[in-house]
Amino acid sequence: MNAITILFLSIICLGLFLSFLRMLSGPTAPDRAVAVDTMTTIIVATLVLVAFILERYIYLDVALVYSLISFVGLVALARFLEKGF
Amino acid sequence: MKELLSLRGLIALFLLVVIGVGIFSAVGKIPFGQPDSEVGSAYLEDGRQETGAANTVTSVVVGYRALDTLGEVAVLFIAATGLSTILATSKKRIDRKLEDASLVLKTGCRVFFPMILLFGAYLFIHGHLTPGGGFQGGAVIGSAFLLTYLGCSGRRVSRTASRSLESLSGFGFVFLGLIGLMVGESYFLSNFLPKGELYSLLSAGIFPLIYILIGLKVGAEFAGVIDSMIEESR
Amino acid sequence: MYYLGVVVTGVGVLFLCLGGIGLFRFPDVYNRVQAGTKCTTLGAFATIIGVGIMEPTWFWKTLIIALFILATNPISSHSLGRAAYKSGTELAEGSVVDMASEFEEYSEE
Amino acid sequence: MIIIATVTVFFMLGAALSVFFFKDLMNAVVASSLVSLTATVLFYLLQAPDVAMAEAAIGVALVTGIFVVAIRRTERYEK
Amino acid sequence: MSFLSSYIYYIGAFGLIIIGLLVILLKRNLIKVIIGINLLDTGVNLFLISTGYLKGGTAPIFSPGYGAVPSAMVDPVPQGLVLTAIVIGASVLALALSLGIKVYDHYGTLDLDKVRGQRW
Repeated sequence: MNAITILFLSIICLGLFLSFLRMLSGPTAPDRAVAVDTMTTIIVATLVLVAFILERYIYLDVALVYSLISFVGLVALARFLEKGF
Repeated sequence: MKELLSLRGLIALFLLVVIGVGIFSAVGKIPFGQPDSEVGSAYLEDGRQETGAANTVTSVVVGYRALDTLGEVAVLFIAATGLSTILATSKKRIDRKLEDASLVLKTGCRVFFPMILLFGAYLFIHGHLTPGGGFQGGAVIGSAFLLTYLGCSGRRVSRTASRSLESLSGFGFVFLGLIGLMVGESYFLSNFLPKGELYSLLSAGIFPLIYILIGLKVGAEFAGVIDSMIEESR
Repeated sequence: MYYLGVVVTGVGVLFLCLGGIGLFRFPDVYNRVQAGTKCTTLGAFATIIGVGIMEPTWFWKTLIIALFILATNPISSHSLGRAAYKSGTELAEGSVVDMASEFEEYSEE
Repeated sequence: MIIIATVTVFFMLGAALSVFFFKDLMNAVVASSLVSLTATVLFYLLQAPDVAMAEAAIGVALVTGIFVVAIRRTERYEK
Repeated sequence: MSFLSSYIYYIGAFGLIIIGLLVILLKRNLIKVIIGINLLDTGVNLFLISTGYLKGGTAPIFSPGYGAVPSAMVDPVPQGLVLTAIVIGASVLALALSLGIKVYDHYGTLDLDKVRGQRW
């Protein structure tokens, strides 16, 4: 937890904040879904970075689950919007 | 915003303030960051020698409180059975034109379905060494079946297969407990297999077996729930 | 080795922030899909690999996470863009061409 | 660590409040998915990787899918 | 800053519980009420986990390369409790949604004012 990691986390928080504003103010439903997709990807990177700061190797499993599973919910939303299933 | 200003809204806000003050004065004085639980520290101190599992959460869930877990698995079973019973009486059927999935989604579904299944199996086999376990692995397997329903339209989960897998796993759980009652230290779900070495895969006695059974059961439950909700309500 | 990892991670974090800015600034859904998924995919890839370079014993697991991100992110972004087009979201004011309407699959209405 | 916890709690409460104001139920489902996402990060920062994994697998994928199926069966807009 | 670092998780948990109760009490749409139940569930889980946190502690998992002593680990009992509560919550949510689908079939609406005797 030195100065460089604090800088990295601050930059990531800025990106998260802008996508959160898009989630609140997006005019249509696909806008908000894209914003949540972006936040998911940013959060996976954040989880890996936090695991590096805390120095535990086993915490990487959570990021592994997240990167493999998180697209299923968004695909469900997309298939509903195109009147799919 | 309109709901807040009616009479009902004002009564609800008043109730909410009462509930909030009650909750806060009841539990808000618990100090943050200093847990004062002798049970937890006792589990942490003695858990490795008594159970042989490296993950203490696993030894709490399937070791010290295994009877509790059996009750929760029973709640899961009742919820899934009730859902399929409620939805099976549906008569109204809406026929509508369905869009086909795109090529990218179809290919992705075919590629990722076995990988997600394999990863769920990894989670519940290694539940006593790394974070993860039966409940998480079962949920991962359930979302793999959700992906199948989204991408490859036309494929279904066989109803009898999911039911029989679920029943067999629940039966296996109780059967392991009964064996422990007969062979081991004569209480239900006692750990009768050898403990093994601490960080190796074959350790912790019956914990990996119970977690494999729980994983199969939860996965079959969620697959059945998704099948009922999508197919019966179409 | 440590400083190489710091540099790679810094590049990745910068791309993540740029993805957020693009998502906030662009005018319609289709542009936002570009900013929100291409940019952050590169950013997350570089960040995770950078952590793996900083801590060499973690490298293989971080490589697997990065490959999963690289493989699953296009599926969700493609589905969302297709769903936005099929559900009739309009293009932005200054758009010049709508090539998807020339294909049979998208222009049936 | 406290920076990212504060920002995440802010996101979580903002998304939960926006559930109250959305008229389109799809937007409410997207916001509740975001609540699950941020709750995962909070569980992770509270040193509970088991619980974070369960919340990630269930809250983001399964619950969103089940809500979407129920909305498709009933109606999409409130009122 | 010290107040924030001590109580930020409690603020999040209580805020989520209050917002969930607000949605349950005030909204008329059945599916939105169920979303409120989901929010309340998450808030309660977050509160239970944060009572077991030890400042500066690590996860209650022993691993070969990491020398952690048991006195520097967080409490494992709330984690085991919440782990099953999340899965139970998801399946009960699916049961509630199936009841909502049957209500829609029978009355033709999701508005709880129009369903007799369901709303105050």
